[in-house]
Amino acid sequence: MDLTFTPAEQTFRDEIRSWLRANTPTEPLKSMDTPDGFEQHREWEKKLFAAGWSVPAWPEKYGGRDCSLVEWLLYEEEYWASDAPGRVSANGVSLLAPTIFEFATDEQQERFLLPMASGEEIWSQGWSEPNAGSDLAALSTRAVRDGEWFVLNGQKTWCSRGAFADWFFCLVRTDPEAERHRGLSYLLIPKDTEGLTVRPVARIDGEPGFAELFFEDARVHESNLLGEEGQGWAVAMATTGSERGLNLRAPGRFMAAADKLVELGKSLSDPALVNSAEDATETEVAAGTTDAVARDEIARCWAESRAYRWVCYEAAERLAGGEALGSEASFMKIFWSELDVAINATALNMLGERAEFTAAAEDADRGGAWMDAYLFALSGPIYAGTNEIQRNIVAERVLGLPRR
Amino acid sequence: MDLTFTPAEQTFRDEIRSWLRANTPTEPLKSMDTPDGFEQHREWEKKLFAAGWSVPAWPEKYGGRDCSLVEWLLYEEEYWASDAPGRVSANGVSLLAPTIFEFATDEQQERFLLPMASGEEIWSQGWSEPNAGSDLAALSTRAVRDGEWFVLNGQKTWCSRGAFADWFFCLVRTDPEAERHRGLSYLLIPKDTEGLTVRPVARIDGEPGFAELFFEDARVHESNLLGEEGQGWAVAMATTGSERGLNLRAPGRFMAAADKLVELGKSLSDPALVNSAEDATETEVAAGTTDAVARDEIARCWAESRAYRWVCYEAAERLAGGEALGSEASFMKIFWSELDVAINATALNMLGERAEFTAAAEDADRGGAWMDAYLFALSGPIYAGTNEIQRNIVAERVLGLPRR
Amino acid sequence: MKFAFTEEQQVFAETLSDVFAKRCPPEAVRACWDSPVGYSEDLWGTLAEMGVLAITAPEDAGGLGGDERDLVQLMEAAGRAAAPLPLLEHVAVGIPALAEAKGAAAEGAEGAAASQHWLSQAISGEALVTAGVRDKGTVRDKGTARDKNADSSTQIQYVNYAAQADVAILSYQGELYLADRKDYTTYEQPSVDGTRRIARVEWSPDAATRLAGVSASLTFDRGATAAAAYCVGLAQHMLDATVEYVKEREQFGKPVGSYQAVKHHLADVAKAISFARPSVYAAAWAVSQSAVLQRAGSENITPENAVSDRAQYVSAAKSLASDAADLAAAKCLQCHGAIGYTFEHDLQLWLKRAWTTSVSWGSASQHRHRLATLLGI
Amino acid sequence: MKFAFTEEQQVFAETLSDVFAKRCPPEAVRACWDSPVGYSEDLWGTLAEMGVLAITAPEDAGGLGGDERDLVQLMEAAGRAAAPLPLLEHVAVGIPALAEAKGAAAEGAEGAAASQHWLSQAISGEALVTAGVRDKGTVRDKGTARDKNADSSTQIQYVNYAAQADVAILSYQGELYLADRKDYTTYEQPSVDGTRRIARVEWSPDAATRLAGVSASLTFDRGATAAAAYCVGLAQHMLDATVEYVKEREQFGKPVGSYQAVKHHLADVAKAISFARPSVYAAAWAVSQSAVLQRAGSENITPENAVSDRAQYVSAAKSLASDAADLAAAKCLQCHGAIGYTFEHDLQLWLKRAWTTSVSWGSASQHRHRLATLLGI
Repeated sequence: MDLTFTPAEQTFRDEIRSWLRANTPTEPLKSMDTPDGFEQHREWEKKLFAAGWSVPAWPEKYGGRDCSLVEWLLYEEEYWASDAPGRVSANGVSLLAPTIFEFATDEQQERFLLPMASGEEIWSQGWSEPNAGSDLAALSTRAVRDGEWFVLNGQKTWCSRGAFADWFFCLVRTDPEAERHRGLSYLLIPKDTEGLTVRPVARIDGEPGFAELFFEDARVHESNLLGEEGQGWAVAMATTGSERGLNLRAPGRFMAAADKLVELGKSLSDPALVNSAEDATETEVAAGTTDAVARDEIARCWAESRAYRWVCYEAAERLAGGEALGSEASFMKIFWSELDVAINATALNMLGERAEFTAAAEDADRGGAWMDAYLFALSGPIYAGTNEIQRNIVAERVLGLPRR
Repeated sequence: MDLTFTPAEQTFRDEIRSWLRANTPTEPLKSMDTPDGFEQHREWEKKLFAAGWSVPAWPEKYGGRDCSLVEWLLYEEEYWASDAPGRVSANGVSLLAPTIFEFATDEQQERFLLPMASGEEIWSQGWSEPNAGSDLAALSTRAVRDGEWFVLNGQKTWCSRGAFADWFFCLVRTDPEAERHRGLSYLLIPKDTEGLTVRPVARIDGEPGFAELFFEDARVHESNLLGEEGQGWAVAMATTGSERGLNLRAPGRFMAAADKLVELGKSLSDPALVNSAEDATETEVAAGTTDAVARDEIARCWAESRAYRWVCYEAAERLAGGEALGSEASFMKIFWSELDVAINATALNMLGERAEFTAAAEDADRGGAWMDAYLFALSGPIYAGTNEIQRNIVAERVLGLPRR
Repeated sequence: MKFAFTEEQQVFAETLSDVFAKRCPPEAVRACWDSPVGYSEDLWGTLAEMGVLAITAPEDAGGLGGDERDLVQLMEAAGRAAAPLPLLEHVAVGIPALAEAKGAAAEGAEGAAASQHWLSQAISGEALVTAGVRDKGTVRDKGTARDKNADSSTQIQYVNYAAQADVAILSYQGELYLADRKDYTTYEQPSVDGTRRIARVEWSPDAATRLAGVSASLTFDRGATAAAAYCVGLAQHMLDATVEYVKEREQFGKPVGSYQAVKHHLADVAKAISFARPSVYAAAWAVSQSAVLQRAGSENITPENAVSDRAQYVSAAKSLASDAADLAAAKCLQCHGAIGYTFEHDLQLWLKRAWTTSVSWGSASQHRHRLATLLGI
Repeated sequence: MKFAFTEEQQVFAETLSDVFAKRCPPEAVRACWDSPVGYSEDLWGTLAEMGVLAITAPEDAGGLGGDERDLVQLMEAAGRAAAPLPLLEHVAVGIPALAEAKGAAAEGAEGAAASQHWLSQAISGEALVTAGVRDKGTVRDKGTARDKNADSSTQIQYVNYAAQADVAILSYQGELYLADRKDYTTYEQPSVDGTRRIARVEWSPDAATRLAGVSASLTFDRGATAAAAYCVGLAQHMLDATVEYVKEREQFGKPVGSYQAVKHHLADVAKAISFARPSVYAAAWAVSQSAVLQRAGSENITPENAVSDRAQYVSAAKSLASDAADLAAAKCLQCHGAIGYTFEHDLQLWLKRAWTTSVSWGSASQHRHRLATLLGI
C-alpha cells in the first residue's frame, strides 16, 4: 500500500501537465454537438494525436505510449484538471477500441485504429432501438446475408455524436430464428453507406447530440464484421464492460468537477454575503451564498470524488495483476453517474437564482458551465444501461440474489 | 378553506388541555412492555376513561364523547403535546374497535367495547405468522369447527403488547381448501384459553414488546367470531385501513416530536458551544451542537409534521363528507413512519456522542428518550405492512400501474 | 376548521384547467420559447376577458375581491399546464400590492397615486405588472454586474418579465417601490427555461415611489405561495405523464411500470405531491388571513404573531413544494429514460419550468433556513 | 503507486479473521453485554499472546514496528465480527501515542517517563490503555455534569473503557496528557450498545504528565481511521448476513431477495461499502506517512501540508465509512423485517455497534464539516 507516485509516474504526470498548460485552448470550444463545434473538437483531437496524447494507453504503433493503467489515470486527472475540451472521439476510443483490440482481425486493426486515434474518423454507437433500450437483447434491426454483403433494414436510436460522426458501430440481428441475444452480429458501418439515413435528434439542451439511423436495404461488406457472425452479443458485452468501468468515465473528470465545486464554495463563502439570521423574518431568502448545508454537500461530493479515485487505483492494481473487473463495473457506473448529478446540483443550488442562466447570460457563473454540466450529467443515470438495471446486476451478479 | 378552529372546537381543545395539564403524571411511567409498566399504563387508561378522555370519538354509551374527527385530531395534538403516557390500549382502541363497530353483533359490541375503553381488557393483534408477514394471506393457523367451537392449531407472532394482554384478535384459516385470502375467519381469543401458550419475545430494546402465540387444540367459542365465518379477510382489511390511516398514528404525535426537536435545536444552538472553523484542523470534531445541517433537518422534520397535519385535516373533511380513505392510507403510513425515523435520527445526530446513552445514563438528554423513541420508530417502516408493500399499493392502486 | 374549497372555487379551478388544457397545450408552451414576451399574449387577453386578472383585486377597485384561497388552485392548474404566463408576478403579487398601496405616508404619496392608476390598468390587462421582491439590499450576489457599477445607489435584482412589464414592484431595504419601465434598465439573462424572461434590473430607489403601507414580507410570501402551488401542478403533471408512459412502454416483455423500482420511484413522487399540496393550501389560507389582519390592524391576534405564523406556513409549503417538483423532475426523467432527455419530447418543457420555479421565490433549502430561524433555532 | 496490501498483511488479516470467527461468535459478543469490562479478557489475552497488541509498537520498544497499513484490515475484521475489544483505544491509538512520547520537553518529562513504563505493559497486555481525544477544551456539550461542577479546572470527557483501563490518554487544549486511573474519576454512562463501557471522565490536566512530542491531531486521526475501518467491517457483515437471509426467506411464493426493492436496497449498501473501503485504506496510508514525516521532521513535504492532507484523507474516509455503516444498519434491518427487530436475533448486536461506532471519533457530518474547513470553504 504505497500511494506515492513513483518518479516515473511523476515524470509522466509532469509531461502531460506541461503539454496541456501550453496547448489547452484558452477560449472554450463550441459545443461538440454543433457542426462548427464538432470540427473544432476534431481539430483538438488531431492536435492531441500529433503530440502523442490522444490515446496514451494504446500501443505505440497506433499512436499511443503503452502507458500503464496508473499512468492513464494520472493522464485523465491532469486532462480534466486543465479544463481541456471534451473528447469528441470518446465513443470510439473508449467503447469501440477495446473491442477492436480484443476481437478484430489484424486487417481491421490496421484499418480502423489509427484514424480513430487521430480524430480523422469519429465513431458513434448504434445499439439501442426504439423498442430495445434497457432490454438490448430485444433489438430487431435485420442484417441479411447476400454473398459478401449484409443487407440492413431497421432503425437505431440514441447514437451519441451520431449527427456528425463518420462511422457507426452497430449491433444487428443476422439470424432471425435465434432468440434474443443469440443470432446477433457486430458491424462497423460508414456514414455514407447507401440506404443509411442519419437523422439528428436534439438533446434536452437543444443541440443535436443524438442521431437516429434508418437502414433501408443498406449494404455493409463482410470485411466490416467485428468478431464472428452470430457472436455479436459476446463481442458487445466486452464493450459494455468498458463502458461501465474504467474507460468511459475516469475519476479525474469528477475530481476536477469536485475541485471546481470547492472553488465555487470558496468564492461564495464571503461572510459579508451571507444572510444574517435576524433578517429571516423579513422577505430575504439568501441567494448565492455558501451556507453550511452547501458546505456539507460540497464535502460529500469531494470525498466521493476521491473515493472513486481510490476505487479506480485499486482496480488498476488488480487489472495489472491480470484480474478482470466484471460486474463491479456496475458499481462504478452507478457511483460516477450519481456523483456527477450531485456535484452539479449542489453547484446550482448554491447559485440560487443565477443557476438557470445559460451561456448567453452575462451574469452566468463560469459561462453557464454548471447548468451545461448538469444537463449532461442527467443523462448519466440513463445511458449505458440505466442505474436500475445496474443495481439489478449488482444484486444478482455481485451479491448473488435470485433473478426472480 | 378556513383553518381557524370554531369556538366549539376551541372549547373542546381547552378542555382536554386543562385536564391533561392537571392529570398527566409528572414522572414518566415505566415502559409499557414491562410487567409493572404495563399495569401503570392500564391505570392511566382507567383514569382517562373515568374522565371521559379514553375514546372521545366513540359513542357516549361506550365511554366516548361522539366528538368529530377534527376534534379527535385536536385531542391527539393536545394529548401528545402534554407528554402524556403512551396508550397501552391502542391496539384495541385503534385497530380492533373500528372493526367491531362495523362487523360485530350487538352482543359483541356490548361485551367488548366498554372494557376495551376502560382499560380493563387490553388487546393484542394476532395476525402475522412466521411464514406470513408481508404475505399475510399465506397464514396457516387452522381453526376447525367442532359444533359451537373452533379448535385452533398453529402459531402467531409479532403480537405487540401480547406478553401482558388480556385478549387477542386473530385471523385464522377455517377452510383449508380455500386459497389464500379466502377461507379465513376473524376470532377474538382470551389469553386464558386452554391450549394457548403465550411466549414473550424481546424487542430490539430488550423489553418483551412482542409475544408469540402457540395454539394446541385451543378451543374458541363461536360467539367470539367477528363477522361471518370465511369472511375474515374482508373484515380484517377494514382494520388495516385503520392501521395505516388516521387511527393508528395521528399527526399530533409527530407534531409533538418535531416540537421537541425544535427545542433540542434551541438548547444546543448556543453560539458559545459551536465549534469555530479555525479549530477544524485541530482534533476537534464538534459534538452536541446545532450546526446549520441540523437546522436544515429540523426545519424539514417540522414542515413534514405540519404537512401530515394538513393531510389529516383534509382527510377528516372528506371522511366527514362521507368519502372513504382507501389506498391513500398507504401514503400516510409511509409518510409518518419515515418522518418518525427522521425526527429521532436528527436528534441523535445532534446529540453526537451522547446519543447512545440510555435512560440509565446520568448524562442522557431527556432521560434517553431520544434513543428510546428512535428504537421505537425503527419498527414503523416494518410493521402494519412494510413500506415496500405500501409503495406497491400506492403504485398499483393509486397510480394504476400494472401489478406484473 | 374546514379544510376544503368552496364549490365556487372548485368550479373556477376546473374552468381554468379546461382553458389551459385547450389553449395551452405543449405546442403553445414551446411557441413561447421563441416569443419576445415569453408568454401567449392571446391567452393572456382571454384570461383578462374572463376576469381572471381581477381575482385578487378588491371589489371597490373593480376587482373580484378574491384572495389567495381563490388563486391557489389556479396557480396549480397553470403549473400542470406548464403555462408560461405572468400570473405569479401580475395577479398573485403585483395586483394585491398595488391594491394595498393606499392611505400611504406622505413620502409615498406619489407611489400611492401611481399605484391606483396601475391597478386599474393591471386589472383590465392593459398594463403588465411584474415584481422582484428581495431583501433590504444588504445581501447581494457575487458575479452580478453590480461590482462593475460605480454608482452605489444603483440596485440590482433579477426580475422575470422586467423588460416586458410596464411597471415593476421592487424591494429595497425591506420596503417596496413602484418603478415605471422607464425608471429601470434591463439586461436580459437567458434561462435554461426558454419561457422565462429574466433580466438584471438596475434602478435607484426613489422615496417618492415607495409603496407605503404595503408589507414587503407579505408580498414576498404571496410570490412564494404562488410559486409553491405552481410547483405542485408541475409535479402532478410530470407524474401523470410518466404513469401513462410507463404503462405503455415495454421492456423485457412487460410494461416498465410493472417493475418495482419504477413503481417505487413514482410512489415517492406521488407521496411528495400529496403531502406538499395541503401545506400549500394552508399557506394560501395563512397569507389571506395575514393580509386581512394587516388591513384591519391587530384585533385578537397580534400582527407580529400573524406574520411569523404566516411565514412559517409559507416556508414550510414552498420547501415541500420545491422538493416535490425537483423530485418529480428527477424521477420522471429517469422513468422516461432517453426519450425524456430529448428536446422533441414534451417532458423537457416541464423539467425546465420545475428547475426554475423550485428555486424562484426561495429554494427549498433557503426556505428551510428561514423556517428554522422563525422557529427560534 | 501501488494500491494493494502486502502478502504478509493479507495473511495477517485472514488469520485474525479466523480468530474472530472462532473465538468471537455472536454468543461471545452477547456475553460481553453482561461482563463488567465489556470485552472478552480471554480473547484479549490470546491476542496479546499472538503479538497482536504489539503491532503498532516500534521494534526498539519490543513491538512489531507496524503501522496503520498493518492495522486497518485487522480493524475491519474486528468490525465484521462486531468484536467488542479495546483494539481501537489500546492498539490503534494508545500504543502509538505512548511510543511517540519520547524526547519530550522538560515540562512533559514525567509523561515521557511514564509513557515508557506503560508502553511495555500495554504491549504485553498487562495494562489496558484507553484514549479520549477531543479538542482544546473550549467546546463542551451542554447537559453534562460539567455545569454542576464548581471547579473550573476539572475537565470532562466521555471515554470508552475509562473505568476499566489502567491509564488513559486524554486531550486538553490540543495537547495530550497521560492520566493514571487514580488521577481521574469515572461515572459510567450505559449505552444502547451493551458492549460499550463509556464513562464520563473528570480530571484536571497536569502539565507534568503532558505527552510532549505527540500530536493530538494525528492521534485523533488514528482513532478516526480505526473506527472507519471497523464501520466498514460492520457494514460488510450486515450486508452478508442480510443477503443470506433474503435468499432463504420467502413471501408470496418466492425469496424476498428476488424483489427489486430488496435488491436495490442491498445494492446501495454494497456500493456504499465498496466506495468507503478504499478510502479507509488510503486514510490508513496517509496516517502512516504523516507519522513518518512527523517523526523525521520535514524533508520534501512540509509537515503542515502533510497534516492537512492526512486530515482530509481521514475525514473523507470516516464520513464515507460512517455513512456506509448507518446505511447498512437501516437497510439490513428493513430487509430482515420484524425478525431483525428482536433482541434474540443477532442483527441487533451489529446494529448497535454500527450506531455507536459511526458516531464515535466524529460522525459523518462532523467529519464533512472538518473536511469543508480543510478545503478552505
